[in-house]
Parts: sequence; C-alpha cells; structure tokens
Amino acid sequence: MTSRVMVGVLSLAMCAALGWAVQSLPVRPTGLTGASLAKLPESGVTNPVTAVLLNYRGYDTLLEVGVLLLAIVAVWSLRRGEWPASDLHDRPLLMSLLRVVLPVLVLAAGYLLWIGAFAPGGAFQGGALLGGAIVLVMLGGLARRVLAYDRLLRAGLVLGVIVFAAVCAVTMLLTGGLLQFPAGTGGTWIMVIESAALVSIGLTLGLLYFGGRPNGDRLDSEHRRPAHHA
Amino acid sequence: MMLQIFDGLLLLVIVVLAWRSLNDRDVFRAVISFIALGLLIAVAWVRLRAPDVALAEAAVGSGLTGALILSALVRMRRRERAATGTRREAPK
Amino acid sequence: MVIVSTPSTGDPHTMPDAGYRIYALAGVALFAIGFYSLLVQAHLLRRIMALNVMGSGVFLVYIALGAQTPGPIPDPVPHAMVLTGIVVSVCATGLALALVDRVQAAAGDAEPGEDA
Amino acid sequence: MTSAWAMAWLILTPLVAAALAFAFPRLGRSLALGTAGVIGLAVAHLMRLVFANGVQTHLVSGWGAPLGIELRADGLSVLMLIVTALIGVAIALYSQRYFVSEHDDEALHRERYFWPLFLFLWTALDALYLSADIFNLYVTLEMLGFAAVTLLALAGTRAALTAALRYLFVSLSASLFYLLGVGLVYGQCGTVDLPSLAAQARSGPALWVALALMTGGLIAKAALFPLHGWLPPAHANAPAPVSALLSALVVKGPFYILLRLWFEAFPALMTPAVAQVFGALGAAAILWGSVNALFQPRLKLLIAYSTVAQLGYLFLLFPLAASREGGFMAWSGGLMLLGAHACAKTAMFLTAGNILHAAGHDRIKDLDGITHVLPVSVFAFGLAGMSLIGLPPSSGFAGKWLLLNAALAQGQWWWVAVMILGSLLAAAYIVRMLAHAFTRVNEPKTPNPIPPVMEGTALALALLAVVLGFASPWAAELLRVGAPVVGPIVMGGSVP
Repeated sequence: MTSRVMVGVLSLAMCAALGWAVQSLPVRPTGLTGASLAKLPESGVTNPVTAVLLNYRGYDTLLEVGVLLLAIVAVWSLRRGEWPASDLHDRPLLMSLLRVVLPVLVLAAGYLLWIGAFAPGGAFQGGALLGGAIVLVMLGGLARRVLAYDRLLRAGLVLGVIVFAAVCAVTMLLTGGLLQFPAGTGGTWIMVIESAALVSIGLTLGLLYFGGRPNGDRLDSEHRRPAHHA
Repeated sequence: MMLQIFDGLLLLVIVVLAWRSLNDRDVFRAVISFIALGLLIAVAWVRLRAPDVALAEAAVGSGLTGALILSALVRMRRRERAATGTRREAPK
Repeated sequence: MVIVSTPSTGDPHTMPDAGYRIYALAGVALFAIGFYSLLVQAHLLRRIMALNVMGSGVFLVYIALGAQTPGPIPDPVPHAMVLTGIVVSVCATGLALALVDRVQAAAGDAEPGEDA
Repeated sequence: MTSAWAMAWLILTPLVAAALAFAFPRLGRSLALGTAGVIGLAVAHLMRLVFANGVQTHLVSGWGAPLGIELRADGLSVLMLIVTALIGVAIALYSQRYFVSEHDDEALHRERYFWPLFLFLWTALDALYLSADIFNLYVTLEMLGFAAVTLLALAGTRAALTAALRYLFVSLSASLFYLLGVGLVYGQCGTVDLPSLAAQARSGPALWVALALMTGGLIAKAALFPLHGWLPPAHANAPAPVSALLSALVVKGPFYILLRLWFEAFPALMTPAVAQVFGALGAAAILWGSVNALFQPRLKLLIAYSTVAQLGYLFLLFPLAASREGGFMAWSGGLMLLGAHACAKTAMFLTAGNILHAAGHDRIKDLDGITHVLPVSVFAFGLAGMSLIGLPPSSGFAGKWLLLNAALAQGQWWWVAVMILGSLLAAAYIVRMLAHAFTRVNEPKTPNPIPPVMEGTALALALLAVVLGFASPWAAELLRVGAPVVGPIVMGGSVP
C-alpha cells in the first residue's frame, strides 16, 4: 500500500511538471504548417498529411513499414496462433454475408488509399480496413485455405518493405538522393509505395489478430519428425 | 460556448474512462472502458481537426487494439478455467 | 493555387487557444494515469492497456499542439507523427500480448519452454 | 560512390535482407553473411569520406530541416557503425553454427527466426547512428526494442520469457517518455532536427521537462543504475549470440542518443550539477555492478552484471567531457571504452555460449578444469577480461587511461578513485572465473564437440579487444570529426 501511495505521489508530481511544461509552451507554436503548404505543390499529393508521411518524412514511414513487418515476424516467432479451423460451407449465412461485405471492404480500402492523395485517408487507414476484411475471411472459415499458401502470405507481408526499398533504389539512381523523387513524379511513386504498403499493412494488422504463426507453418511441418512429440 | 462545454465534457469523460479502463476491479469491464475510450479519443481528433488521425484511431487504435486485448482476455480466462478444472490441453 | 480539401469540423478560428490547450493537458493527465497504473497494476492486460493509455496521452499532446499553429490548417507534421505512433503502438500491443501468452503458457506447462 | 549511397546501403541492405530472410527462411544464413559483407564495405567507404571531407550530411527526400529528415555521419556516428559492423559480422559467423548445433525442431525454429530478427536489429542500429532527427530516432528505438526483446524470447525458457516481458515493458514505457519529450521539443522549437536544435540553443521550462523525459526513457533503455534491474536476467538468459548483441550493441544505442541530446542539441542545459549527477549514477553503477558480478553463481550472470558496471564508465564521460580542459580527451576515452567493451563483452558471451554448449551448464564453481576442454575459449575469456580490467596494451586500457588523465587534469579525483576501484573489482571477478577454469581435475569429462568457428569468433573478438588499443590514436582522429567537444589529447606519447 505504501508503494502505491509513493507511485501516486510520483505520478502526480510528474503530471504537475508536465502540465507546467505544456502551459509554458508558446500559445502559437511555430510549427511547420507554412512550410508544409509551401512545398505541397512539389510533393505530388495535395493532402498535407500524406505529403508529410510519404514525401517530407517518407523515411520515417520506410522504417515504420519495417516495424510492421518486424511485429509480425516477432509474433510468429513467439507462438502459434489460434486460427479458426471450421470450413466455410458449415455456415451458409456467414458465407453469404461475406460475399456482400468483403468486396465492399476491399473496395473501401482501395478508395481510402486513392483518396489519401488529396483528402483524409491513405495506406494506413485503408490497410486497417483491409485487415478487417482479412479477419472476416479467416473467421469465415477460409483460414485453412489461405494458410495453405504460406509462401504467398509471406510474400504479401514483405511486399511493402521490398517495394519501398526498391523505390528508394530506383529513385536514388535517377536523382542521387534517398527518397528524392524526380520532379513531377512524386505522386506516382507515392502511389506505388502506398499500394504495396496497403497490402502488407492490411495483412499484418489482420494476421496480428490471430496472435501467432499458422498451425501448418511450413517451418513447423517441413522438418517435423513424428517421434519428437512423444 | 457550447463547443467549449462539449470539449470540457468530452475530456472529462476521457479521463474518467482512462482511469476506469486501468483500475476497474473487473477486468472485462475495464477492457470495455478501454475500447470506449478509443472511440472517444477518435472524437477528440475530429474536434482537433485531425480527420486522418481520427480514421486511423477508430480503425486501429480503438478497433484492432480493442479486439486484440479482448481476445487475449478470453484466452486468459479459458486458460485459467482449464488450469483450475481438468488438466489443460494444448491449444490448437 | 494550393487546394487543401481537409475538411475542418467547426470553424477553426472561433476556437480560442485555451480550447486546444485543455486537450494537451488532458493528454498529460492520461500519460500520468497510464504511468501510475503501469507501476501499480499486476494484471498483465491492464499493464498493456496502461501503455496504450500513456500513448494516447502523448498523441493528444502532439495533436493539440499542432492544432494551435498559425495557418489555414492544423500542422500536418504532428498528425503524420501520430499516425506513425498509432501504428507502432498496435504493433507493440500485438507483440506484448503474444509474449504474455507465451509466458503464461510456460508458467502453466510441466515443461517450461515447450512451445505451446 | 557518394556518402548518400553508403548511408542508403547501410540502412536498406539489412532491411531488405530481413524481409527476404522472413520470406525465404532457408536463405537466412546466407543473407546475413551477404549483408555483413555489404555493410563492411559501406562502413569502410563512409569512414574514408568522413576522414577526407569531414561530416557527411544527406537530406532525405531532398527537403532538409525543418521539414525533412537529415542523415548525418560524423566521427562518432562512424565509430558506432564500425563497432556495430564488427560485432555484427562476428555474430553472423558464430550463429552459422550456434543454432544448428542442436538438432531438433525447437532449434530449427529458433534459427529460422533468428536471422530476420538479427537483421532487423542491425537495420535499427545503423538507422539510429545515422539519424539526425529526434522523432526518427524514436522509430529506430522502437525497432531496436522489438527486435531485442524477441531475440531474447527465442531462448524459450521460462526465465528468458519472463525477462523478455519485463524488458518489453521497460522498453515500451521508456519509448513513450522519449516520445512525449520529443513532442514538447517540437512544440517549443518547431523542429525535431538535431543540428537545428543546436543552432537555436534555447532553454526554458518546457525544454527542461522535455529533456528530463527523454533522458529518463533513454537511461532506462541503457540500463543505467538505478534503472538497470531488467538487464541481468535479460542478458543472462538469452541465447549466447543474442546476449552478445544485447550487451555489446543494444544498450549503446540509447547512450549514443543521450550524448547527442546533451552535448549537441541542448548543451546550454548541461550544467555542472547535471553532469555530476550523470557521473554519480555512473559511479554507482560501476560499484554496484562489479560487486554483484563478484558474487554471481553463474558465468552468464557474472558477465551481465559486468555490463551494468561497464555502462557506468560510459556515463563518467558526462562530467569529464563537459569540462573545457581535457574535454575531448574524456570524450574519446569514453567512446574508446565503449568500443573496447563491445568487443570484450561479445567475446565473453560467446565464450560462455561455448562453455554452456560443451559442459551443459555455466555454474562457475563446477567449471573446474574447463581449460582442458576449451583451451581456446578460456584463452579468449582471459584476453577479453584483460581489456575489461584495463590492462595495457588493451583497448580497455587506452580508454580508461584517457578518462583517468582527463579526471586528473580537471582535479575531479573522485572519479579516479571510482575507476581504480572498479578495475580492481573487475580483476577480482575475472580471476575468480579463471581460477576455476584452470583448476586441475583428474578426469576431465568428455564434452560436446564445439564447431571451430564458434571458438574462432570468440578468440578473434578477444584479440580485437586487445589490439584495438594500438588503434587509439586513429580512433581519436576519427572522433575529432564533428566532435561537440574540443581540446588536445595531452599525454603525447604515453598512449601507444
């Protein structure tokens, strides 16, 4: 109990110090609104947030796409997930629902990706929707079939990193600068990166939900000797 | 003026929900508070003119994180039941 | 020339600066509540949620400060940073939950370290 | 090839290799070796450019601060990249055989996931040492933390998993403290670019609080006393190559950011009192870590507590380099010690891995006669210990000697006392281990055979920990490029 009180006092003190610091900040901070807007025509997109994410600070996003992949590698290395094993045909109602909902979700994800260039949206928001679609597919009983394509699944997960890195290499050959797009082509490159990232983000977020590697993970089955699990 | 009252109320509820989601005696209720907290924070993003962030928060911050934690809770409960009852079987 | 179609809810110019400031202060409160709970709570799920609440607090501070900058729209740089942060948070949550499950499985197993 | 290309290679190669190692698990080993080669070449090239043309800067996306992110390589960055590359190469070689030496599914699983995680760790470190943007550094810190925790959990034992969970909680909450600090800095200064922050040279309550937040988070990640509690169980229970990575490299990343923040971004806030507090924590770490190392029953725990102590030395750099007189001497001494510790600690953990593999345990009191079984490994341990204690002509000696001379030149004799005491304690715990190893036994047990590459890499690193002492003038010259502290190295010919 005393430690609880001590932690409470500590937290309150920290809260007070932080509040004081926030209060002491300039009422009108400089920020980078002006600079962001000034360079917007050169960025290739008109949504300033997308411009920051994929152009001005695109390098952050490169590493972030890496973090996403790392997360799924980490989770898969830790445990086997709980993948629904039931078959789609057991649940006709769910299946017909999926038939309607899935295309809508996928379309909406694509729309969010596309709209992200000039309005709120983008690969992350679209990816979240796509992730939802993937969860539905898996819950709908397609898990076993999807997971049979282990190689394809892995390819989809790494697609974002690979394409992003490839764009880095190609544009660097053209301009000599990392993530520096040739003048006037920013929009195209951003769309290429985002499309690949959408697939990987969607897959990553969707597969995170199952909390582990597939049961029939090739790594598990490939070298499994029947005698091992006695 | 109306908006300021709205802001005040919104933030008050956010802080209360944050406290409840971490300190409610019942873990299940805590998780529900946590998910609701995420949705209200998405509202806060809209108020702060950050629609991009609001979209991401609603989908990822609240939605996926909430779903992850909820399913982890279910798994934990199952494990506890199995541990107290019959001998635990390995999860599939 | 520049077309910014970010829809703004409410007229930005009627909101006094103090209005944004209280969002930052609420963020500070969430950070402190999260930190307190992280230290005093034993339940692992609560501690993971505590980290998320701390994160939300940080993000509130970012966005609230970004909302105060002069200009026709809020500062997009903190918005992008928070988007990055949200994605990193959900990855962290996924990783933490998997690890928690693994630890509990190992604690319950006769053979610690056996892959559950 | 421009420096921009060298930097791009350093970051993109391990990142792409990590992705490929996940997509094609069978290729993991070869991908790691290939990456090691490419990174070695790129680091060498970058070093040449830094020596020839001074600090190298690259504006990513072509914008420059404050809107864009800047990559920057000065002497300090290059030194950290070299240390990372050396250890990385050694681990890539050692792990070729470490994981496959146990033939079962568990081992196969570990090996298949080790490679992508290891490559992610390498990506994060390279990106961290090249970044000049405090928000971008946050992303690298998260990548580093995720990879480190998961690599530790690969061990799969209950102790390792528990330690990993604790490490993860520390790492994630520390990142959030850092991130909040970055937000306050941005609110105050309108930029997150390190050189721009240095140019603004501001002060004020928000920056004090911001810097306190960031420092708190980074200290926890760097395991500085008293926030070191998570380190010994984590480093002691990881698989041997992972222990080496964690001790030699991972804790150095946040330390490096602390240097950047206090010496470059906000030097105005580095008051003598602050510097003395850092030094005091470092001194406490040296004494606490060393005394604990002396009483550990297991070899890997001994080495882990030794890391707690050795990290303490690094923080002596704060009070000693902040002073005008002999500042650069302490700066280069501290950083040479960092490199020396990285090599020596890697050699030690790899040795411990060999001993565990051969003997099946690492209980120090039961290691009598292990010399007969693993003469090369024990020799490597002894050499590494020599550098850790700081005996001439090792690199550990060169670093400590510079720190000692700086302290004497500045009249801060109390740090001298701590360093000498720390060295004596180090000698004691190294000798304690070696005494058991050299005890004669009548019937040495037949050990599990050790692949030569595993003994070879341990020995190579230990030799490096010694002979790098001769490279100290070169290291000082490198560190001078873009160093935030100035001043001569006054001892003339006393350093070989």
